[in-house]
Order: sequence, then structure tokens, then C-alpha cells
Amino acid sequence: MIVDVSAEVLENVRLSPEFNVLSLAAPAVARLTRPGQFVMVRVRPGLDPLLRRPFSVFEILRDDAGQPRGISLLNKIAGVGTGWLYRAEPGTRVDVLGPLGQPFAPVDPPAEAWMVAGGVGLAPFATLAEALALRGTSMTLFYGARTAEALYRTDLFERLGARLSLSTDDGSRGAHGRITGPLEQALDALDGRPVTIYACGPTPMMRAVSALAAHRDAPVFVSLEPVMGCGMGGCYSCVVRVQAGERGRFVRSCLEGPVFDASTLVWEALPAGH
Amino acid sequence: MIVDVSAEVLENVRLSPEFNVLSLAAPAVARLTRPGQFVMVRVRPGLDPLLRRPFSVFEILRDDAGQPRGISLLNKIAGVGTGWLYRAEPGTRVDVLGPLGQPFAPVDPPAEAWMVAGGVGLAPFATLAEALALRGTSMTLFYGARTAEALYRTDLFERLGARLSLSTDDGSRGAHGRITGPLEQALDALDGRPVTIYACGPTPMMRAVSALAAHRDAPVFVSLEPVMGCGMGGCYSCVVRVQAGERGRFVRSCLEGPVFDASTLVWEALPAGH
Amino acid sequence: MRDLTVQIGSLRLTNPLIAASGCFGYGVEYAGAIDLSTLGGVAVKGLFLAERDGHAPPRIVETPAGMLNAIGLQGIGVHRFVAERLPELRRLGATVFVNICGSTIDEYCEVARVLSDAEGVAALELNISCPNIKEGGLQFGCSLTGTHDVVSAVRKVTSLPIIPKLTPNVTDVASFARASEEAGADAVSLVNTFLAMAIDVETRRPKLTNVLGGLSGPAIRPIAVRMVWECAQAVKLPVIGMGGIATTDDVVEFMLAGATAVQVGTANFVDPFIWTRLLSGLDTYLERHDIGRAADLVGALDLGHPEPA
Amino acid sequence: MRDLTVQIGSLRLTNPLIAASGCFGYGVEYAGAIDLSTLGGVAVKGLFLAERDGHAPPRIVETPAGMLNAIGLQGIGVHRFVAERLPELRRLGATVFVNICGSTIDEYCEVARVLSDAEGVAALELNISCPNIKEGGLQFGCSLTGTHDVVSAVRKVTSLPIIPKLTPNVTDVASFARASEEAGADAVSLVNTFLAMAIDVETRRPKLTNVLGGLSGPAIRPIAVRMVWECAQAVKLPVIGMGGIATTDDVVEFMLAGATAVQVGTANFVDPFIWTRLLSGLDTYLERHDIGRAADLVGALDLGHPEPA
Ligand SMILES: Cc1cc2nc3c(=O)[nH]c(=O)nc-3n(C[C@H](O)[C@H](O)[C@H](O)COP(=O)(O)OP(=O)(O)OC[C@H]3O[C@@H](n4cnc5c(N)ncnc54)[C@H](O)[C@@H]3O)c2cc1C
Ligand SMILES: Cc1cc2nc3c(=O)[nH]c(=O)nc-3n(C[C@H](O)[C@H](O)[C@H](O)COP(=O)(O)OP(=O)(O)OC[C@H]3O[C@@H](n4cnc5c(N)ncnc54)[C@H](O)[C@@H]3O)c2cc1C
Ligand SMILES: Cc1cc2nc3c(=O)[nH]c(=O)nc-3n(C[C@H](O)[C@H](O)[C@H](O)COP(=O)(O)O)c2cc1C
Ligand SMILES: Cc1cc2nc3c(=O)[nH]c(=O)nc-3n(C[C@H](O)[C@H](O)[C@H](O)COP(=O)(O)O)c2cc1C
Ligand code: FES
Ligand code: FES
Repeated sequence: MIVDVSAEVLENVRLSPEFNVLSLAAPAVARLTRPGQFVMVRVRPGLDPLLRRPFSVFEILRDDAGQPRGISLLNKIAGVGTGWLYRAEPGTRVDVLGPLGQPFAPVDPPAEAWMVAGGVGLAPFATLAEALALRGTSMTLFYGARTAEALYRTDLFERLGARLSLSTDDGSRGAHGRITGPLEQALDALDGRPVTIYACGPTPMMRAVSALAAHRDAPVFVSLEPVMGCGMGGCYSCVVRVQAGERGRFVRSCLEGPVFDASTLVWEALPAGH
Repeated sequence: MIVDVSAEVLENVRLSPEFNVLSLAAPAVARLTRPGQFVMVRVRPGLDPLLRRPFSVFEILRDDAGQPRGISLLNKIAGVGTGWLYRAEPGTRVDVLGPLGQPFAPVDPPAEAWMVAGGVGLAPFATLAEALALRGTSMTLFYGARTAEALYRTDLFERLGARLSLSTDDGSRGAHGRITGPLEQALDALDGRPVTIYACGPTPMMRAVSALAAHRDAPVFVSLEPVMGCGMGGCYSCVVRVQAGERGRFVRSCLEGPVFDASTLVWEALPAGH
Repeated sequence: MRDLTVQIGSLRLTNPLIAASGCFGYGVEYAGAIDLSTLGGVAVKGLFLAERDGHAPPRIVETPAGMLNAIGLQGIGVHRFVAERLPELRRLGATVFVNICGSTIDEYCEVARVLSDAEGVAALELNISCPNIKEGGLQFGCSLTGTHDVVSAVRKVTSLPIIPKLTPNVTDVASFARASEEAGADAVSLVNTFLAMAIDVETRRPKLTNVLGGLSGPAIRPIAVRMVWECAQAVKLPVIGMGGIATTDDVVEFMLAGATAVQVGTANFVDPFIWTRLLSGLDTYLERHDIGRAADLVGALDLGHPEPA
Repeated sequence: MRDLTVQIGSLRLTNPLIAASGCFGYGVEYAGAIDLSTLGGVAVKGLFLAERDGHAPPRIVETPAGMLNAIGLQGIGVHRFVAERLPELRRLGATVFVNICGSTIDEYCEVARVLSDAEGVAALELNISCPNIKEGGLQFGCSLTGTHDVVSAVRKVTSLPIIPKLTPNVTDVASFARASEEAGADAVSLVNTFLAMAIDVETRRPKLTNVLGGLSGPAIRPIAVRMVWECAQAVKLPVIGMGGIATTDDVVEFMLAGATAVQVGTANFVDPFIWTRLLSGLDTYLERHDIGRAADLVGALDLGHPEPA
């Protein structure tokens, strides 16, 4: 089921000049959301901007009795819409349509789950980590960012029992360099243990993860972030190429994704990303 | 001189479900404004709504030292722009361009000044009353509204020494009926005293005032409120017909008005008003 | 509820609201958001005879109060549509308008034949106005003889109502409505999108892979209303109006200008629940104005010397 | 400051920013907001030979990201303009583009003659594209021979640069640019407004007294950019682009599409101080991209297979 709610902004925690976590009163959406699903957000009334913006559901917010009362978004300023959501004050409202898209399938023990996040690509993993924790699946968050300050909300994942493997471009926290470094080392140390990898971040990163894992026969599921006009399968704007026949074919990532088995994608046809 | 300032909303006093007084930090505009002038307000960023909206400067706000620190607007909800200004929270900003247009010429003693206001037509008279008070001109505010509750801020005028003559459509305060009733009685009781009349309100009211006064040779200045696209003389949207030759001619009310000598207007050509 | 039915040729619609082609997938995608049988109609995505890949992304770009698209008519082809989607649409009770395309007149006719033989198609909308593809589309839609030829050829092969969809990218759209009428169309629909482009000033490249795209959304509404008005005066055929409809007032505006029914495209992207709001809004409007039937709005624009407003 | 100068035929502009006709009064109205000599040019309100009353209000209506206008070319006529406004414009150092209108070819020529004899006119913009008046305007602008005839007639009576202003209300705007080039124009400017309408659904009357009006503003920008791009490829003449420009990026977008200079109309209503912002924005853009001259932007759209963006 898909709902559209006019959600009050409950809280806006600015993590940096670029990132914030926006809490929204949207119990109906919160109740329905499965790990890795997204919502389409109309950032303000009126016709400018016209279209909604897609956002992963970051956290499911719960009241003291554990009942879903809303969702949060991990928002990174990219332009006008994300700029509004960065500045949104508590009390204002945004329209939230969802939940949408194919969720992650959380893997069961004894397989391990590795989540590989680059920057704002952390967003879909909080819901996945919750689901994994419920199943008792052992999990690791590989998380890379530019600097130590840009590694956000690792506490959420630690609380759910995830191991952390961090990296920063400047070496200020964790490994120095891209997150694919620690990932490759971990893969080399696997020693036959089964692992399922989930990745979200810049396209080149996801592609690299996919290549690394393919060598080791580890399944990889990526969450893509193409431009989306509707999120409902109506417009055919969000297509990505999947393997089929000689040339492959375009499928709508709002319906058949945003989560894809990395091995089914035609990576060359994916926009390099934003 | 005309300035454009991004003015912070200092205070928003909602007088009724329809009317509010919005205080704006715009010292540069406040310093320059003369009685009855207006400003063009961009109610929010973005392209919807696209155009600015014209508003009379209601009060000149002053700090404790008497220095102009801003202006207020008397706003009545008419549509999308005025709706935004009704809801605007302190701390948000609106762009204010002005001051614009021909001001009222405040009359000197021994002539009396009568201000005739219908509804939101009260707006341009607070600045006029200030100027009249400075000159020591004796003044009366004729002010009509639907009900007693819709007669706003009469305190402002009393404080400046104006006599009040009120009317309400339902008789809940002042005379019962239109404000033209008390006005006509006052005109009949003039007994040769010189009076200058200033009127602002619905077009039929201003026209009636103009007709009443013409019989008694009292000059009438009206402040018109046509649709205005630019407020600067650029677009020719705001024209009203003034007498000239056989058919009259269109003049721009943002430049040659909004204040007009009522006897120069071709009333038949004026839109009946909103 | 007032009487919202309207008549398009032999076709009676329960109300004037039709989902616009290309903006509603194959209809089935929206079954979760709206009961398709409550719509006047569902115009499905443009179909060629064969499957089509469409253009490489990026395929859309947002513009002030509008958007550009260059989807390139990705589609499953008419045969798969009939086999895989139509049964579901019938089951859901949708009144199905199939938007048909062709690179040649023969292809239009072949697609029309296949659909005429299928069960559950209410009408054919002839897409002679897609600005985003090289073959077909504008090649017919921008030429009066091209328009006439396609329409009369399709007329010969089907008894379904045929509705040429006109492009706004012409000097005199009413002449295309007339050409359609003469060629035997049952109605015309307009507007398709305006040929447009957008450039990324940082990369100095077109924002769309296809360079050009079609502008839709509220931005174009005033032009679309004018064109619908012109066509409604030029022909006796019913006119289906569209272009930027997002509110009940917009629906009424198009009907007053002469549209018997309307389509909603871009606004459905922003709000897939728009349909119930528009339906109840229309009902409220009719009630407030004490108008018995939605059909009474059609062409009811009052041009009498406007009383100084 | 980078080199912002651009060349329109024999005319060198200090920068590519021109105030659009009908959106800047006679220029003098804005002298308090902007030093007119800092603009590339000022296109004054369209002038006929005689004074004109224009249409009865309401003359404008706001639309999504745009506006309709039906001013009806109210104006003081060319003689009063020369006597009463031109001297002031000269004093202010403005580069004056006079937008000229006519009900007949003779009237265009007569207006052109009067202006050629006057001091301080930099160029004539031939308004053959006003959608709001019955005589003149579109009657010439929507016909290739009409366009050719007006331009060549005016060409004979003036040595001032002449710039036909093209209407977007045609199927193939590039052919009108070509007709202008053949007839001896020095440049073309486009777009004028799109013929459009809006209806008040409460009164069921047109919102404009004139019923029809011209759509301008950001809403139309993507169509205008496409048309400028088409014209720039079709002719060797410089193209002056406009339609919805409101930001520096918009200016650059038009220049990349092929405009040598641009005009800003509707956005000036919203922000009369826009000019200094656009000028410094353009300078910053050139600096950031390490481009020496604004003129280097003209037509620099990169169509090379767009790298997957
Ligand atoms: C399924 C999905 C989940 C997403 N989850 C998140 C999330 O949790 N947090 C978050 O901050 N962002 C997320 N994004 C990206 C987010 O939707 C875009 O950043 C946003 O739409 C940009 O809107 P804007 O108005 O700020 O930018 P605009 O002003 O529209 O554009 C500014 C720039 O952003 C680029 N852009 C446009 N669309 C996208 C896009 N889909 N992705 C990336 N860049 C884009 C434009 O090309 C342009 O260069 C997600 C996207 C998808 C498809
Ligand atoms: C010189 C001048 C001074 C004014 N001073 C004040 C003031 O002090 N306080 C105040 O509340 N209003 C004032 N107005 C009127 C105010 O500008 C309009 O109410 C406002 O522009 C409507 O904008 P909107 O976005 O709310 O309405 P929209 O959504 O744009 O339109 C809603 C309705 O309002 C009508 N409308 C549009 N423009 C005007 C207009 N100029 N006047 C009246 N109705 C209009 C429209 O026709 C429509 O029916 C003044 C107008 C002028 C010209
Ligand atoms: C993404 C998109 C895809 C479209 N695809 C088609 C199509 O396949 N066939 C067609 O006739 N029109 C197509 N159109 C045009 C719409 O049906 C409609 O004519 C146009 O968008 C104007 O209406 P709107 O402003 O309500 O969107 C498409 C429009 C959009 C935005
Ligand atoms: C109120 C108004 C009046 C106009 N008057 C004229 C005119 O007299 N002559 C002319 O050639 N164009 C006229 N135009 C068209 C503009 O010059 C310009 O071509 C058009 O508005 C598109 O640019 P914009 O979107 O920047 O406004 C007018 C436009 C507006 C909005
Ligand atoms: S976003 Fe519209 S089909 Fe996927
Ligand atoms: S409002 Fe534009 S000329 Fe007066």
C-alpha cells in the first residue's frame, strides 16, 4: 500500500553545513516501510519546484510504546529541493508519498551482511540494519566519507550491533582512502564464510564494490539513485539498463528497484552519477 | 530613491481570520516613505507566485530613539500572496521594493482633513494621519467595515488626535450602514469650513465619496488599488483613465498614482474593484 | 454527485477526467492509488507495433512550473500490451484509450487493427505529435496532409473511435483539428508537449541525452487553453483538452474553453491521488454554481463584453 | 571584469544584456534603479506612428511561473517619443533599441524614417510579433512573405541596424529567421510572447479584457531556448535571445544556444535591480570557467555525445 501524508516536521538536526536529519510525523508511512524503500517528498506547496524528490527512509521513528510514529530522512544538499529540506523548520509540513520501490532482502544467518555506504548512501541502511538485527544476522557497516566529520550517525549502527569499518579520503578517521580498500581486505580474509553485500553510494563506488565481490562470488545488492519523476512507474524517467538478450533492456528503477542485484545491471549504461 | 530590501518579519499580529499586521525590518524603506506610498512585496522566494504584490505602507515603525526601523503592512487575505503574508512567521524574510508612487499631499490648517476608509482601505491612512498631526491639521477618520470586530487599529488614529466616525454594515458599532452615511451628514454640517477628503476602499465607495464631495466643492484624493505588475512604470498594466480630450487617456497608477485627484478620473472606466 | 458524464462520439465517459498518455504507465501501475474504474478514461503509454527501447537517460528535466521529457516512447509493443496488460485493465474496469504511434502510415494501421481485434479498448488516440522521436510523430502532426492521411487510413481499418492527438508546435492548430474532422476522426485531443530544450551551463551540454524534449505541466496551461478554445470553435468534434491541469479550476477552465473531457499528465506525477480530489472538486464546483451536468460547462465561456471586473 | 562586449552587426554592445521591449517603459522610468549606460541596450516600448490607447484593463494576469499580457501597445507615438523621451535617454547614455510597430508596411517605414532622422537611436527592433493587437504584428510575423516584405521595405528607408522580432507562434521559427536574413536584417530577436488565454472560472469570463494575451516569463524559457538554438543554426545573423531569463544561468543558457545578446523582460518586473546581479553573475561565470570573453559563449553548446551525466 502507498499513502500520501502531509507530514509535520518534528525535528531538524543539522549535522553539517550540508547534511541534516529531518524527522517527519508520518506514522502511516512508517508502519508500511520495509528496509531500503523510499518516499517521494514534495518539499513545499506551490509549483516551484514542481516535482517531488526521492529519499530513502532513513530511520523509522517510534514512540515509547514502540509504535511507528514517523520517519526521518538523511538529507544532503544537492539543489533547491534538498536545500529547502535542510532549512525546514519544525512545524512546517511536507508531503510524503510512499513507501515505494523494492526493499532490500535481509539475509539470514549464518550468512553475514556487509553494508557498504558512501556519503549520503548511508541512508537506506538504518532500516536494513534493524531488519538484520532482528534476524540475528551478523553485520558490518563499511562506510566511507571525505573526513571524520562527514561520517554520520555511526551510533545508530553500533547500537544495533554492527561492526564498523570506516574510511576517510583524508585519513582523519578509519582507513585512508576509499572504502573499497577495507572492503577488499575483508573479502580477502573471508575464508569461505558466506556474505551478502549491500551497497549504496556514488555509482563508481557501487560498480567497484560489485566488481570486487564478483571475483569472490559474493552477491551484491545495490540501491541506485537515478533521477525520478514520479516514483510510481508512470513516467519512465528512471530507467536503468539490465542484462537481457544482446543489448539489455531498460527497466524502471522506481518499480523494479531502487535495489538491484548488481550482477544483473549493465553498468556501462548507468549515468556516472551526481 | 527606491530600494529593495530583504526584510525580516519582526512580528505578525493576526487581527482576525482574514486580517493581519505584518511588521518588517526595513529601515531604508521606512526612512524614505511618504504618506500613502506603497511597496511591492515578493512574498516568498522561487517562481510561484512570480510577481510581487502591492501594499500600502501601513505604519512606520520606530525604535526608542524615534529612528525608523521598519514598516508594517495591513494585510487582508485575497489569494495566494496575501495568504502567505497572513501565515508568515517571524524570522522569515520577504523582499520589499519601495517606496513607490505619488504620496498624499497632507493639507494644512485651517483646512480640515477627512480620511474615509473602507475595510483594508484603512492601510494608507496611518502615515497620512502622522503627517497631518505634525502639521496640526484637524482630522477625522470615517471608517466603515462589516462588523465592529472588523474595525481595526482605531487606537492608532485616536492617539494621533483624529476624531472617529465609524459605521458597520450590521450596526454593531458606529452608524448602521455604509460610511457614506456619516460622511454625508458631516458634509451637510460643514457650514463653509474648508475640508480636504482622502478616500481609500472599494471602488464604488470611493466613487460615491467623490460624488458627494463634488456637490460641496470639497477636494477628494483617492488611493486606487488596481492590479499592478511591476509598480515601477515598466509594464503598463495598472492604467486608469483620466480625463483628457474627448475620451480621456490611460495613465499608469503606479507612477501617476496610486493617489489621484478624484475629479480627474473617468470613474466609468475603472474596474469595479475586487 | 451531479451528472459528470460526457460523450466523446459514441463513447460515454463516467466523467471528463482521463489520465494522459505517457504519464500513467499502462494504468495498472496506479491501481494501488486509484480505482481505475472511477476515471473517465485511462490513456496508456504510446505504443508502436514492436517493443521500443526509448532514449538513454537522463530523460526528464524539471523546468519552471513544468518539465521536459524525452522518453523516446519506450514500450512493450502492441502485441505484448494486448496479451499482458489489457486483460488486467479490463479486470480493473478501466475505460482504455490506447495511444498509438507509427513510423509509417502502415504501422499506425497495423497497430489499430491489432487493437480493434482485442477486447477492452475503448478508443484509439493517434499520437501524431510526439516531439521526441525522429520517425513518426511530428512528421505527420506538423503537416496537414500528413495528418489527413494518417487519420483517414486508420479510419478505414477500425470502427473504434479515433482521436488524433494534436501538437501545439504549429502556427494554426485549428486547421489540424479541421483536417482531422474531414478525415473522419471522432474527436481530437490536445495539446501534446511543446518542443523545448535545456542546457546545463556547467557542462555546456544539453540536459537531456536526446537534446530536445517536450515541455509539459502548469507552465504551458495558458497556451493549451487558448489552443483548445481555437479548436473547439473550428470543429464540431468533441475536443479533449490537456496541458498543465493540476486543480479543479484548471479542469473547469479547459471545459469552459470548449473541452468535452480533459487529460491530466504531469500533475499525476506530483500527486497520484489527484483524481479523487479533482472529481469531488468538480462536483463541488457544479453544485456551487448550480449547474446540473458537467457537460453544461463545455464551451460555456462568456465572451459578452466583460463587465469591468 | 572580463570582456563582456558583443557585436550585433555594426553595433558594439558593452555587454549582452538588453532590457526587453514593453517591460522597461521608455527606459527613463528605471533610471532611478539602474544606470542605463551600464546596460548593453534598452529596448523601449513598442511605438506606432501615432499615440495609442491600448486595451482596457485588466491587462495582465499571473500564470504558473509566467504572466499573460494584453497591453495593446499603449504608447505615445514615435514623434512624442523623439521629442520627449529620446533626449533624456541620450543624456543617460542608454544604447536605445526602438521597438517599432505598424498597421501597414508604410507605417513601419514611416516610423523607421522618423527614428533614422533622430539622434540617439542605436537600432530598430521590428515588432512583427505582438499577439495582442488586431492590425500589424502577427499578421506579418506569421507569414514568411509578410516578414520578408516588412523587413525589406524598412531596409530601404534606414541605415540603422534592423532587428525583426520573431514570434514563437509558428511551426518553424527558423524559416522566419531565414526570411529576415534574406530581406536584409542585421539580426533577429526572439521570442515574443506565446498567444494564450486564461479564464476566470467563477465568472466564466476571460481574465483579460482582450480575451487573448501573450505568455512570458520563466515558464516559456525551455521553448524559447530551443527556438533560439534553431535560429542560430539557420542563419549567419546574430540572434538576440529572450524568454523567461531570470538568472545568470539563464543568460548563459541562451548564449550557449546561440544568442549573441539577450533581453530580459518579465524578470525585470519582479526585480528591477536584476541588472547588476546578472552582470556580475556573468563575469563570475566567465571567470569560473576561465573564458576570456562573453562572446566566446555564443553557440558554445557541446553536442558531443553527452558523457553519461
Ligand atoms: C531512490 C532514491 C533515494 C534517494 N535517497 C536520498 C537520501 O536518502 N538522501 C539524499 O540526500 N538524497 C537522496 N536521493 C537523491 C535526491 O533525491 C536528490 O539529491 C534530489 O532529488 C535533488 O533534488 P534538489 O531539488 O535538491 O536538486 P535539483 O535542484 O533538482 O538539482 C540539483 C542537482 O542535483 C542533481 N540531481 C537531481 N536528481 C538527483 C538524484 N535523484 N540523485 C542525485 N542527484 C540528483 C541534478 O542533476 C542537479 O545537478 C535519492 C534518490 C533516489 C532516486
Ligand atoms: C497601491 C496598492 C496598495 C495596496 N495596499 C494593500 C494593503 O495595504 N493591504 C492589502 O491587503 N492589500 C492591498 N492591496 C491589494 C493587494 O495588492 C492585493 O490584494 C494582492 O495583490 C492580491 O494578491 P494575492 O496573491 O493574495 O491574490 P491573487 O491570488 O493574485 O488573486 C486573488 C484575487 O485577488 C485579486 N487581486 C489581484 N490583484 C489585486 C489588487 N491589486 N487589488 C485587489 N485585488 C486584487 C485577483 O483578481 C483575484 O481575484 C493594494 C493594492 C495596490 C495596487
Ligand atoms: C513523461 C511524459 C511522457 C509522455 N508520453 C506520451 C506518449 O507516450 N504519448 C502521448 O501522446 N503523449 C505523451 N506525453 C504527453 C502527455 O500525454 C500530455 O499531452 C502532455 O504532457 C501535456 O499534459 P500535462 O501538462 O498535463 O502533462 C507525455 C508526457 C510526459 C510528461
Ligand atoms: C507587459 C509586456 C509588454 C510587452 N510589450 C512588448 C512590446 O511593446 N513590444 C515587443 O516587441 N514585445 C513586447 N513584449 C514582449 C517582451 O519584450 C518579450 O519578448 C517577452 O516578454 C519574453 O521575454 P520575458 O519572458 O523575459 O518577458 C512585452 C512583454 C510583456 C510582459
Ligand atoms: S520515476 Fe516515474 S517511472 Fe520511475
Ligand atoms: S504596475 Fe507596471 S506600469 Fe504600473
